[in-house]
Amino acid sequence: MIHLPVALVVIPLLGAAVCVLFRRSFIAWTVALAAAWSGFAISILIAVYIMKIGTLSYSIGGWPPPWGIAYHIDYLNSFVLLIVSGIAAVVMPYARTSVNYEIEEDSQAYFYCLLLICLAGLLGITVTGDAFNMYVFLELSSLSSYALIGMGKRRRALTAAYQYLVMGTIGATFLLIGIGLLYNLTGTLNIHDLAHQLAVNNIIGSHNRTLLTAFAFIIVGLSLKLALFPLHLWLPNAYTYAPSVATIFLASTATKVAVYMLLRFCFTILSGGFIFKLTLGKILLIPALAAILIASMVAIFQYDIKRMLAYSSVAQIGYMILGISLATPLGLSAGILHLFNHALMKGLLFMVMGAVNYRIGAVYLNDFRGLGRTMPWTMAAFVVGGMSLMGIPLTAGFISKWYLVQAALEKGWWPVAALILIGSLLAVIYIWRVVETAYFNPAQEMEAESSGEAPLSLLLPMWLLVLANIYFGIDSSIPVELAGRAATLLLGGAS
Amino acid sequence: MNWVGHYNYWVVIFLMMSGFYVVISRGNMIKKLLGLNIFSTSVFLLYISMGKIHGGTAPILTDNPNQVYSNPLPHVLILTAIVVGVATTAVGLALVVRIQERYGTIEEDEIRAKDDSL
Amino acid sequence: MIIDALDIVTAICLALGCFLGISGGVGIYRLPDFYTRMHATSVTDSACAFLILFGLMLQSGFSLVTVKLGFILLFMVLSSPTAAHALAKTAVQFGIEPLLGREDKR
Amino acid sequence: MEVFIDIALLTLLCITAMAVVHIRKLFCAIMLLGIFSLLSASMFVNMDAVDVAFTEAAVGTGISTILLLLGMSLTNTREKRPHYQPLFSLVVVSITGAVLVYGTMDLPAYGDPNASIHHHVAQRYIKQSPLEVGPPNMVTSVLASYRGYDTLGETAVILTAGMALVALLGMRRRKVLPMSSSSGCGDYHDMKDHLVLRIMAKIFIPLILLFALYVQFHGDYGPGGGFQAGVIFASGIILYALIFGLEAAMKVVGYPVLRVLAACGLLLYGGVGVACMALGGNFLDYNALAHDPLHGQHLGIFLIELGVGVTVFAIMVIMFYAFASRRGHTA
Repeated sequence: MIHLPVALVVIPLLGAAVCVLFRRSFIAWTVALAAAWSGFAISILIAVYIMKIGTLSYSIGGWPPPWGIAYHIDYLNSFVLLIVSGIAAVVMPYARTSVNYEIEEDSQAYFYCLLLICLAGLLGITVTGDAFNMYVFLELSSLSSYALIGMGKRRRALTAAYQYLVMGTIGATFLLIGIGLLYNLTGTLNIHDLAHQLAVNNIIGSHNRTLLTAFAFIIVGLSLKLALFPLHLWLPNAYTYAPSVATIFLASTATKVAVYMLLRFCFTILSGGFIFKLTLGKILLIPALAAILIASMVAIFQYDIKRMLAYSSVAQIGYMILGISLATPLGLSAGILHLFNHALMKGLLFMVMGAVNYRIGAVYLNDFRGLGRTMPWTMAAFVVGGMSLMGIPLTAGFISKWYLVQAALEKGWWPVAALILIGSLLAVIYIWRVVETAYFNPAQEMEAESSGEAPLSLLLPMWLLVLANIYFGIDSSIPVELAGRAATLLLGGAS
Repeated sequence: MNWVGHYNYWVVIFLMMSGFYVVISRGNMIKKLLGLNIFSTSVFLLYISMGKIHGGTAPILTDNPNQVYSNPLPHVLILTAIVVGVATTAVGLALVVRIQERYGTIEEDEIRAKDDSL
Repeated sequence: MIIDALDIVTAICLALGCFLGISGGVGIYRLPDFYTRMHATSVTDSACAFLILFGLMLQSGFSLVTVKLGFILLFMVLSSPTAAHALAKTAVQFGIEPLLGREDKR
Repeated sequence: MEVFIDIALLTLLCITAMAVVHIRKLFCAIMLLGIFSLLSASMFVNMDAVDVAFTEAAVGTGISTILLLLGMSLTNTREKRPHYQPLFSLVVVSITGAVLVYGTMDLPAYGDPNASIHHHVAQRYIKQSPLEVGPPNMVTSVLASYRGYDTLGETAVILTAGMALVALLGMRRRKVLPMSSSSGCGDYHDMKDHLVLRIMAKIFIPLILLFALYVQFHGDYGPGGGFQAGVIFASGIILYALIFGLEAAMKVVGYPVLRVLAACGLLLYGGVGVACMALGGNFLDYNALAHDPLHGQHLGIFLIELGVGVTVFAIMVIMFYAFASRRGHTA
């Protein structure tokens, strides 16, 4: 029981090494599946434990926290852990069929290896309580995702991966500068010790210029990683041209973990978001709103549906940052909740894209004609996912939008609430285009063998997410509870 | 405020920014990687500058008990960061080589033109 | 007395080494073509490294450092002419012609 | 004196950086980048970071330059357009730089012994590590023991890079291309004809490998360790490949062997961690490995450094093979 948090990271990491060792596609997939499921089981155990006890610490190497690297898990981490490992557990069964179709036999083992390393990196960022360790695992996950994206079939996958590599590395280097400045101020790297030292030495209160700069760099660096509006340029291409499995996994986890890092740095280190409440919240509000409006509008005009969903992701990230920038318990919990719900719905929608791509070979709007009849289950899943994205009641997306609007109204910012609703309206438009094409346009004259329902191995994980979307739309007590507790914890200061 | 005491940081910042400039102003993909390298190497210099103590020596135990050692922690962090840097360079370069094979060029505007013409 | 003599010899070695190094640099900048530049650097470079390392060895006395410097010296003496040779040979294979007696191209 | 060297090196660094910005011949720019790395390595020595200097010299000047040159030889040798959006970039860069300079205003002066960075965590590493962990080289103790988990991440990063390269570039054993033996265009296959080079390589390669082993096992007492040793060992193999041809090198150390070695290195590292857990300690708690904590630490550090060395060696050679065997390949 004590060693569980470490197993979370070490199992996928060593699993990746085993994939390299055997280099057989099937063995690699089995290893990946086992690692992902055991990871999910462990995160559930940790979440149950956290709900009971509150926090969980683990010092690696037996060195106590400020000297060695320690894990520190509280409500927020365990919530994000559930998201990441849960999505991984759903994606892995799906991966076999999709990867067989999209990746050459020779490289499949490497694909699973990189996927596992990416998973290990994301989980590693989430559990660790050490700022520099976060950087190392961030690079681990980013490096593997560059390669995953570059493995896409079309040649634009390569340029997308390269663009992501350059922007991602700039972001990570900015983060490194920020962490370095923080370390210089305090002499420590442990996140909770950083918060403590900043408070004890009265650095937070004294308007320290180095501290401000450090946070400016950390926030810009992380905004690059989480694709906040003006810095999102890498995201649409990367998600569009990556192999389906990579898109599903990255879209529903990678940006979430970056948002998590932002929360950690801004709220835990600056005990209770001290600076955040004063100025930064307002600074982040503008790009968040711009993301919601502009990215949603751009999404309407996309003909590649994967690209449309990628732009919608940029908009959804805007919602999360909006919730965070309100910096009230309600707003923050809405933002955190949206992490979870967005992972559910975007995972689902991109899975639909993977299935359509498997049958049709492309995901342009025209390819959807008549799919309502030939692929009824897949398109039904798309409808549910779309409804969740719009925020229609009885789906998961509704819950977080509801809280978000409430939080905005609570602060008296009714224009913001109105903008949230307009964003949802735009989502209705772009989802409707696809639904209309699929159900009301006559099917193309297509050869018989390419049409037909997606195989069961793709449908089952997809419908698991459909059920999750509906279940968490009706009974949202568990995520709301966790997100609420995480928000109070963040605003109440460290420990 | 001791202005002279910071010259080291400032020169390092200048180096960082020249690398950063190459990354964002050049269209050649290999040149961008060179810029990234300069950028990250300069950040390493910043870290190591922070760990330096005047009159200190390298943090390897000597016989003199009163010896002042420079801070070993930045060194460890940068060792890790150097490895990350070379790994990123290698992956970026692999992508560039593949781009050259598929597009026949590694200039970003030419690639954009080829993508748009399709 | 001996120490003084050692210091003087060291100083001479270092100064000479530095001079050779700088002259090599000037040579690579001022000389007209590939082969003359090679000539300027390769010869002075070996001698420069040798003199400087020898001077340092005199200063370090009889210790582990001297042995290490000796290894470096050995390495330099072997590798630097080899590199120069490889460069020159490749240049010839590549078809680079020396500028013979043409004063107009400087 | 230190300040004098400092200023001289910084000036040279600035000149080199500006030259890299301006030069459009990629070959020159890459060589200048190598010089930049070497200068910054000297700078690291001047700032007492000998381990970092060692690594920067081996990686920045050695491996990076080789990889960049190989990559360049597969693409273009000249940058086409000098400027892209110079004004916009200049504005962004100036703002970023200005913010950073603003941030340094409240930093303690360079080399100030009273800065808080030296007084919290670092003190324990300096005072206690020889007693708690053992190695006189504190960087090794911190790297392998206090922050051993970071180093695990670092090893995984290297493995990732290697696998990414294999996934992107493919790894096949090709027959010698007819063009490579005939054309004299500086192709490294040709170096077999250089008698002097061949003899010198035969003298040097064993020495390089020996030196790598020295660095690997001497890392506790001086600068060095698994990472540097791996890079040096790999450079020995790369030298062999450069002189005697890729085919010959692949016969000596083939790709399947390297792949297994790379995986085993990481598995060894993780295995040590798991063994520590099995023996009752925390993950990577080497104290549990033997009855005497110091012995345990010694054994643990030895093993994980070995794991790092093996993985780094294998991946560095794989990287070289991946680029070198891509020559003449068309999509």
